[in-house]
Amino acid sequence: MIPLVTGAEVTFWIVAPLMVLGALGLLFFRKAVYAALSMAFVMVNLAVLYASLNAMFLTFVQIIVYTGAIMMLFLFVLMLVGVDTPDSIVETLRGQRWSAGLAGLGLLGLIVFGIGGALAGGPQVGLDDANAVHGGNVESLAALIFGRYVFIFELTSALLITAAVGAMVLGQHARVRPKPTQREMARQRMVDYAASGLHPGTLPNSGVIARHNSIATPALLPDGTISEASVSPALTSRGVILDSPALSRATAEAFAAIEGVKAEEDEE
Amino acid sequence: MTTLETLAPVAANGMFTVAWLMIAVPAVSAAVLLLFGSILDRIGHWIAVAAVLFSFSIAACLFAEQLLSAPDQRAVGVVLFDWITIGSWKITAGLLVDQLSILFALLITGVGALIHIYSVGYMAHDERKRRFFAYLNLFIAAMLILVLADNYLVLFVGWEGVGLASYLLIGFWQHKPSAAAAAKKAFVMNRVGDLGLTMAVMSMLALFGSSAFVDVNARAAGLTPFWATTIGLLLLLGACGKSAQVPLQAWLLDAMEGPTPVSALIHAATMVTAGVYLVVRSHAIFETSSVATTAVVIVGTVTLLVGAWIGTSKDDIKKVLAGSTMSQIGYMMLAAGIGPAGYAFAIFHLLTHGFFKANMFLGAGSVMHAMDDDVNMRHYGALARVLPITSITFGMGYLAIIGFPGWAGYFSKDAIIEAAFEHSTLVGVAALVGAGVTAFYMTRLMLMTFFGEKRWREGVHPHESPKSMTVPLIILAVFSVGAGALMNFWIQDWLEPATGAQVREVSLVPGPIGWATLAVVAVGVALSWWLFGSKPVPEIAPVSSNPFTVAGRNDLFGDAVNNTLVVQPTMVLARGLVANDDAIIDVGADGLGSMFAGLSTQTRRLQTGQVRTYALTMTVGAVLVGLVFILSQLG
Amino acid sequence: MSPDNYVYLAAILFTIGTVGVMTRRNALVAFMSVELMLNAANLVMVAFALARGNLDGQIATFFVMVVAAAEVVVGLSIIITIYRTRRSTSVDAASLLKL
Amino acid sequence: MTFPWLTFLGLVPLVGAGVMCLPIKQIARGVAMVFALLTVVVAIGVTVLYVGGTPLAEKAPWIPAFGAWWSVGLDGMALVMVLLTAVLVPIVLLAEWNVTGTGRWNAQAFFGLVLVLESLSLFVFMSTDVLLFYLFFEATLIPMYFLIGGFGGPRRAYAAVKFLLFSLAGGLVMLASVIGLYVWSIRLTGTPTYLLSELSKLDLGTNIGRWLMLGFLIAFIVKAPMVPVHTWLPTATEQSTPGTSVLLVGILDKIGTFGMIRFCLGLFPEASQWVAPVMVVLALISIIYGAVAAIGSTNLLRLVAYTSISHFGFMVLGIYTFTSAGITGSIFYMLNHGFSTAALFLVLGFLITRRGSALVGDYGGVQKLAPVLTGVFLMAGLSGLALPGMSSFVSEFMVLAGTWSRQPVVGAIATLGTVLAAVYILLMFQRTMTGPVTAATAEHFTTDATAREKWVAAPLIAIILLLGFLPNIALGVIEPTAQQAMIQVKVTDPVAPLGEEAK
Repeated sequence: MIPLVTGAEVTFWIVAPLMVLGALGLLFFRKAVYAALSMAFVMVNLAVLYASLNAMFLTFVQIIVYTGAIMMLFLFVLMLVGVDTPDSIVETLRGQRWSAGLAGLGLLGLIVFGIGGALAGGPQVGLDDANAVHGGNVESLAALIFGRYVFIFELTSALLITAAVGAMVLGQHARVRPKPTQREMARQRMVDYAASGLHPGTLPNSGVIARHNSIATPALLPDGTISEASVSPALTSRGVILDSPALSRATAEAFAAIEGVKAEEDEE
Repeated sequence: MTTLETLAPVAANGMFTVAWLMIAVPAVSAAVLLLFGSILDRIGHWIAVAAVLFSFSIAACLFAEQLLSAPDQRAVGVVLFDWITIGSWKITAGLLVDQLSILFALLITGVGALIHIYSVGYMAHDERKRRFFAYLNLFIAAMLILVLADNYLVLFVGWEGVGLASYLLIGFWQHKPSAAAAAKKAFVMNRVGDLGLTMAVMSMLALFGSSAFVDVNARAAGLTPFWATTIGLLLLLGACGKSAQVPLQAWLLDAMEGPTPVSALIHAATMVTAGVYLVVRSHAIFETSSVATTAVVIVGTVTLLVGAWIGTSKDDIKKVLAGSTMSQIGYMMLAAGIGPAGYAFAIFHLLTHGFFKANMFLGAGSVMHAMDDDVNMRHYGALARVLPITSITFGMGYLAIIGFPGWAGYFSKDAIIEAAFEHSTLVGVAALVGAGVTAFYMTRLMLMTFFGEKRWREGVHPHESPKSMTVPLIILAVFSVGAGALMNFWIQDWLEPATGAQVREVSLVPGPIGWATLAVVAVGVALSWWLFGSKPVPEIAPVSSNPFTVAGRNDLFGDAVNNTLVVQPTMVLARGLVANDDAIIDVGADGLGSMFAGLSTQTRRLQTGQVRTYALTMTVGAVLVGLVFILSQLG
Repeated sequence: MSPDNYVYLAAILFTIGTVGVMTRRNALVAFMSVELMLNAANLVMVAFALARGNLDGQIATFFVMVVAAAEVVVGLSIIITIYRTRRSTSVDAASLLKL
Repeated sequence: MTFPWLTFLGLVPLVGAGVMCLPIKQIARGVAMVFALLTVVVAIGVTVLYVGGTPLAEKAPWIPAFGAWWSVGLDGMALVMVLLTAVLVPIVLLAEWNVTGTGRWNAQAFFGLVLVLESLSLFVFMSTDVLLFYLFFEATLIPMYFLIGGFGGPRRAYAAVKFLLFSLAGGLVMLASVIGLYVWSIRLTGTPTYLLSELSKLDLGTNIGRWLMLGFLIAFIVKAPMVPVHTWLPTATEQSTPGTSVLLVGILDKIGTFGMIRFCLGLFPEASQWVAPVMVVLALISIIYGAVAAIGSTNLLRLVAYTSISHFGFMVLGIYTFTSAGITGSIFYMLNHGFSTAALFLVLGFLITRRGSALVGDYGGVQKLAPVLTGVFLMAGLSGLALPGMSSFVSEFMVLAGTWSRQPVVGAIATLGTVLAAVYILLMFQRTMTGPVTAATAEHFTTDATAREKWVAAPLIAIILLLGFLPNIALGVIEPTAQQAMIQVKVTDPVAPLGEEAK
């Protein structure tokens, strides 16, 4: 007898490894953006699983709310706070990694052998009857949400409003001291200059003129070295600035060429 | 041992129902004087005098009524109110006006009234005069409670009350540190005596279920020898404290820091004799224990010698008299200890002593008044001429105390000496010697004060005291002369129902012991004349290496003994305990606290602030909890 | 098909989420790990809804999603606030919960 | 249902405390005084009802799962303690009329806290449910902690914490016993109960009874301070204001001896007899230790605290010698000690306010400049040394006589305490009040007692004298409680051996 293989099973065995891989990506990608993307991947796969589990409504909610809204919010915040340094490989807390792994394994064992073992078996009923009552999955869910769970549903609305208000309050940037006027800022600059020789003028522009049109191109100082102040520190920290020796080499070559011509002219 | 038929007191009627006014009026007067403040500054002392006179008149009326009634109707019980009712113990506040207590009441109010009047003159210039009279009234009230109480617990109220009054009056001049210290010393040593009385009363309650005199007297015969002796000794301890008997004698000499009328009233005539009253009142108990009576005799004998000894070597006129008081009370104790044969004489001597000693103290006060409050006899001399009334009245007292035939002391003291010889030759000889020594030091006092040459300090101009002082002196002098003869044939019969005393033959003609006493007294007087009358008295006490003199001047080292044995160890212990609290218990408690604080500091390190560590801890915790659940399911 | 496999898968995802919370220093990633744990729980509920023929599991999942949405909004606001004051999203930097 | 008088009585001061939270700084003290006096009136009303025989007990379910009831009631002992509390509070308020503190610790806060404390104390004494009692027992610590910690000397924070920790340590041990009672009431009867009336019927068995009793007893020993767990008291009184000390020593500490009679004797008679020899020895140690340490104290407030330790020794002695005189005397002692210590502490407060120091050495010759204060001080002191005529004499004598009738040797040792009492009181009086007027005294004692101070002292001294001469007023109320305790412990008074046959 060939065991009956259902569509759901096939889906599971395809999707499950992908989900685990995605989740592991969350663990191991050093850059937050990659982690977020792999997370989004996991969620989409989860939506697929929902679909195979006869939860059509949740499938779409998963894609729209989770993948579409929540994960995008994550990415958005990621951009806001700067996609700065990736996590360094060095763990600062001694023994945190292996003990976390150990604890994770313990937890896994506990769930699998404890809870999983206890739940295994039991009848396989299927949702057909339940869905049929109101003529479909969405209708049946609606009947429950607006029927038996309406009170909780209303409460969640309150929760969402509270969350929205809370986010606004937190996002509000309360100014603790009055905004400095231009005069004050100018004076402060002079004071800083007098004190520590800080350059009082505007920062130099980036070197977008000659060969590249990216703001990641640092400006060159007259001696051929690059000016650190000419590019955004965010770019610097992200490591996307163009290779400065390469830039300065071109200049050096240009100078050398000029020098060479001059020398030839002198010889002549 | 005679088993006593103690008569139950008859119920009060007529005048006796207001006997409580005798106590209440001075008490209220004292309260009024204290509470109403300076409004009464000008007339306060007359209120006090009036109150005491009122009490005296009531006492006199009661006495008259007793005299007129049949002998078995003379003891009257006055029930006032239920004081403490608890379980089977019912302690009633009641008065017992019987033959014994009425004599005391008369003495207290009579001598008290005289001394009040005397004080009006003596304290005329003291700015706190009103308070002084309030305290005196308080004393009168408390002393009357003491002698009129019909049970031991109420007696104890008066007992401590007079202690308080004594405390307040000894320390009346509180600005003098010595007076304050003396007052405290008196109170504390009295408390030691009170310890005995308290325990005696508690024993009575435990054994008899009552502390009333009637019940105690009726049931004392049933006591086991152990308890009879114990209660007797405890009562004796109480008596020793109050009457300044050895070994609790040390406070009386210091008590002379008080104003002189106080010394006269409290520390000579009335309060200090309360111990004798207690012993006589408790005769039923003492008669069941020969050990206790023997102890009383020993205490009395020792004290009469010690007091006399101290009297011989003091230069302070009041301290000589104080030593004399101790000595005379020793006689009374001795008499009380002898048993039924001596009770009446103890009381007899108590009364006569009350008169002549009060007389002499007041006379000493008059002398001090004249000498600008100088008490050193070496600064006196030849005062007889400038203080005629004082010197004559003092002389009457002097003759009375040395037992000059016909004078009061002659009757009472000789009777005691005779009774002592009947009891035991040794005690009799001691009493006889005491009489000689008494004559010696009293003669010395007379010679140094009133005769010889002037040794006055610069700027002292002696003058006779005002009328308010001399009149009481004269009255007391009269009693010093006549009281003995007046009561000699009467008092034994009178007291017989109350104390069960055996009536002895008394006569005016001295027996062999009487003659011997007179001879000893004469020797004492002559010796004193030879030492102090025939040659000038040095103005500064000569340094003496005579151990008798040194010991006498230092009160036989009583203070030193108390200090070494009691005061110093207590103070050391006190400091030790306070240090113990600070150094051991508190350090222990604080150490326990710091231990936990240290433990907390260590535990606090777990709180790293690292969210990820917390997460790890949570996870491990969750796993552990889950494991426990699973394992418990398996088990 | 029995829910066993789904439970095992959810367990793996949940554990990975837990380990992520414990090991990742970037607050955002740690937060995503929390979301992963939530999703793992959701998966179990949906799987059991099918197995038991009861829609309540799906309803619960729905509510979890709503709550997660609210939580994310607030959580991210907090992360932004922290970033604004400390110029960092590292959870190690915000170790102020100690004396 | 009849009017719940007892609950009402307890709530009156609590309402007052609530009013104290309002911003009424100007009239706060007056309002607090009105509430305190109102409590006195209600307490007197309750007394009248009690004496008249009206049943006052109230009972309403509180936590049925634990068998806990809101159950309040009065017996003689509770009644006198309630009266003591009600009377002392307005006197303390009057004495502390000018109390000052820093910041939020102003007079209004002080008065409010005192009223809270009064309410809680009243409920402690009235509770007839063990859990309810425990709740209020611990709750009293809170206002007292703030009263000590908020108002007083420089080391008041240390004193407050010390007080709190000692009391809490005792209280926690008691909690274990309270829980134990719950468990055993279920085991023995099937339903949990915390009602005293029902718990006293339980037969707990020897071992369990002893362990549970010890839990209660330890808490009460700490509370009543007995040597060696007494050191929190001198520290607390030294650092807190005299008014606080009065409430602490006069009322709160009485819960210790109160609890011994009501809970240790009432619930665990067998165990109480078992522990009696130890308690008697501890009491003797406390009597002597407290008295001797008082002699050695150089700080007036510490001195009075030590005298109280000695007095608490007497109370415990009276309880654990099991005679009706002893127990009655002990309860009466609680009442008298409240008044007499209050007088002593408050007069000391007046002195310290003037002199600015509590050290014995800083005084001297005060009587010359402030004779009225001196007089009041002397009266209070004499009450402290149990002079006959003062109420404390009656109680002390009854305790001693009761002890003597059972154990004469113990009685004799305890009587030594009376001599030491004379020493510490008179030594203190001598050193502070008498002697020549020192320069410092002359500088600080410019006024004698003010009218307010006289009004503080007058009622206290009047009560002390009244109860000294007519103690039967109180004894009649108290004695049934003592007899009840005797019956519960199953002992009878020793019969006077010569009492019956001679009649």
